[in-house]
Amino acid sequence: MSQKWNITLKVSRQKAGETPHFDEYKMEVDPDEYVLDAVERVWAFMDRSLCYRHACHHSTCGACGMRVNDVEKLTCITFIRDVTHNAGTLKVEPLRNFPVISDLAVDMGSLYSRLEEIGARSVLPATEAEIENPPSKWDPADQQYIRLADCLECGLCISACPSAATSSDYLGPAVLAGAQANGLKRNPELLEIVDTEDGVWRCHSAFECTAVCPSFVDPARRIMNLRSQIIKERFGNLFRKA
Amino acid sequence: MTETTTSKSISAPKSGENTWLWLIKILTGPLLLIILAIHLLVNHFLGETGLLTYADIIAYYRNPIIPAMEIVFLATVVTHSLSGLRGIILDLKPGRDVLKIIDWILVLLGISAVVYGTWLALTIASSGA
Amino acid sequence: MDNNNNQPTPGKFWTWFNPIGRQTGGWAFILNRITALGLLFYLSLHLIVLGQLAKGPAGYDGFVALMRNPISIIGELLVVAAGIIHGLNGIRIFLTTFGIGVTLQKQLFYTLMALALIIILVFGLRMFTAA
Amino acid sequence: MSKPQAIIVGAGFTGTATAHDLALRGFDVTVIDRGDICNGTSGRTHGLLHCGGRYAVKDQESAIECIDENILLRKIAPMAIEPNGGMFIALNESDMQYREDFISGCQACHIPIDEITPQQALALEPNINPKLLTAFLVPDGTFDPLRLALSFAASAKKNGARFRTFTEAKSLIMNGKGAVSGVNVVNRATNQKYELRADIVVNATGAWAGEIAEMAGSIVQVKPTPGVMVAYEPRFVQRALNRLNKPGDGDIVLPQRRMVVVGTTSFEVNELDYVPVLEEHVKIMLERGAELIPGIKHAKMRGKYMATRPLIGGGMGRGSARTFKCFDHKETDNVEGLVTITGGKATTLRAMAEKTADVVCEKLGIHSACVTKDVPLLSYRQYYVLPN
Repeated sequence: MSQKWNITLKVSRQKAGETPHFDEYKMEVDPDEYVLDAVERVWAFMDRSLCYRHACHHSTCGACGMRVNDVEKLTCITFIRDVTHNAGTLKVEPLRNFPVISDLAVDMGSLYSRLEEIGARSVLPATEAEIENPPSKWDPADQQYIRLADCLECGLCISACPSAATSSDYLGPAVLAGAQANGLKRNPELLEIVDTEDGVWRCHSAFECTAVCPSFVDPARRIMNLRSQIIKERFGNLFRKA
Repeated sequence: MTETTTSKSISAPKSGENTWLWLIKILTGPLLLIILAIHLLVNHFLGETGLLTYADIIAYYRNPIIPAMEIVFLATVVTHSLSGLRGIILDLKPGRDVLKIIDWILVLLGISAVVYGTWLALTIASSGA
Repeated sequence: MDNNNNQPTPGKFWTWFNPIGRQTGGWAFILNRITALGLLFYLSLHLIVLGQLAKGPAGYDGFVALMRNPISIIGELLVVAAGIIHGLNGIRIFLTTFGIGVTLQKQLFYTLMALALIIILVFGLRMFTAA
Repeated sequence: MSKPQAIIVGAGFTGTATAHDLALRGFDVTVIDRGDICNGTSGRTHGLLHCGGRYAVKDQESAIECIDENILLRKIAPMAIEPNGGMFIALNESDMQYREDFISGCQACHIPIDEITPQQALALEPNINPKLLTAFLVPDGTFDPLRLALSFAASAKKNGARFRTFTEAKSLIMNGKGAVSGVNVVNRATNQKYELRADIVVNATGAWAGEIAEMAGSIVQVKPTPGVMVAYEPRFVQRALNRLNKPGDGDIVLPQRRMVVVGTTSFEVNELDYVPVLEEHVKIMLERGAELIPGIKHAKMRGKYMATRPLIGGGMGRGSARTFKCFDHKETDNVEGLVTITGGKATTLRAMAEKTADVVCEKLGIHSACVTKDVPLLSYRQYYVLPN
């Protein structure tokens, strides 16, 4: 157990129809706790009116994305130690680019419905999972392994993306990454969805999505790869027609 | 207060900033970088002080490659910058009709800039002849 | 007042330029967009000014003489710097787009910007000494 | 007569699954929760889709529930499940002594198991403790807790159920004749207070079931028993890894996305709304986890958390049965209109819902059979896509 810290938690508050404002909560924390623990304690002991989303508390569900000191974080795995200091403040705001339900809780319906529309897979064969250090040789039995995809659908990338801030039509990093994982070869119908001004070409290489992604998806790399796939497809079609 | 956002179906392409338009933008980039380097070096490092006076420029334009290069430079820079501008405008989510008008304006702007520049380059080149 | 409840809107275009909370690639994006808009503005001015050339030596040399004060030179240097930054940053975008150096985009950005700084210094020296 | 109306308090596993079941049986269902879906115990579940092997010796009733539901869930909710099986490994003599009981227990519960040699086990899972003495392959699985619940919620929504999240039950409305006829709620997102009325109120608040029952003057004997879990990177194993022995602390390691989760411990608390993650329990997870997978000792910790199991009935901690119970408060405390479902495990959520819906239907004199066994669930994303 480490030395306790006294911090000020600045929480963005907003009930329906209100303008957001900050409420401050002074609290004692263990620096090795997570930001979500601090938020949860505000609700449990200090202010029962606080609304926020959370479920798994270990980075598999993607519910607890928030902006912590202006940077998108999955709060359940963000150590307080890494984002503030003793006697410091911790500013917690809802993700950007999603309608706020209340306080820190946002409605991610737009992300989920787009992921659904492009048919992003929530589970996929382990052999396709792009594991960083894959076993040198997949066991034949591995071919049948199904695993949950890396993308937690947490929306951090969409909150961080500068292009997504002004255009609600932009599909956004998570959706494009899902399309890339599906592959254009296997899903040719995706070509007309991603090869548009609201698709891959709306990305301006800010790489903010990859910088904030808590789960190894690396959306920027996937968007770049999707571009290559599209260019290949388009040139291929050109020659096929000719 | 848990109305779900109405599922907004993925919008159909407006007018396609698609592969081709985008390839034009990205491929003119490196081309520009090369011509811009020449342009800057010539303007600032040629001779003692670079090209500063009217006479310098006229003399420089006497070589027919130069006006040709400047015209290519202009056409490339106009293409790159206007397609870039269109990209920025698209970030602002213009409506389909507005975008159509913007497209026409951009095309007209681009053509007139290139025509004007070509006329200018040829005028300068011929005034030295 | 954020009356559209935190949703994307064209009115938030200023957030493009907000560096708070952004990381390397985001700064690159900001630089790229500012220099793009700056260069576009300069390009239009440049074309108009060069029109003076068609009017013969008097008009143009008069204008050039007008531009030989330090403030104008700083302005000109800013344009050159914008061009260099935008151009070198473009290399990063070009390469990563075609799948080269995607995982090294941060290092790529810092290297290119260091290069840009050197080139800008050389140009700056030249422009002030030529004056 | 219009549809019978039901309010379900709690949008965790039992709440969403009961909503799905009741909606299929023609109920007009409203689910309320003071937070979003799965904000309590359900969301933080370990995520083991039990095959029952863990309970096959001591608690065969639970074990049989598990294997039956395991097979069903794989079929109806494939989008939330990693169906990669599991492995029980023995590491010492005490484990080996448990072997016989395990085999006969699994046979009694019809759990298909397959004993393999340590070499075979290591070929399948190279990162497990190489000193293992024997191993069994079992049909375990792993699920994503939130997505499993959302799948039930989405399917319920499609059949007309409404979800009022961030809506807290403040009190139960009594009709003056000792019967519950609705819930006074407050929408925490708008601070709006209003009444919801229904023919039946289902208390699906798990570890918090006592608090809701108390609003009607009823008592539910539920013993909230938190346990600590710790996630480590990377994904050391592809299968759920169990210690071949009596259920104990830190004897399960689950793969989840790019990590493994070691769980769990067992302690008792009074304050339910915030339970601290005890450092000494985190240490136990590290030690016990490293026994199963030595690599964990130097692995990067990704998250530490806890969830509060709702244990029912007698017994202490590990001794209590892991089965579930549906209380008709008419029978227990003569309070009409209120049913409480609690206990159980995530794996048995559908069965818990079936049982609850059966009780509700019987109470309201509705003859309608459960069909959830055969209805594939919608994609969890449909929960957000479908209108409320």
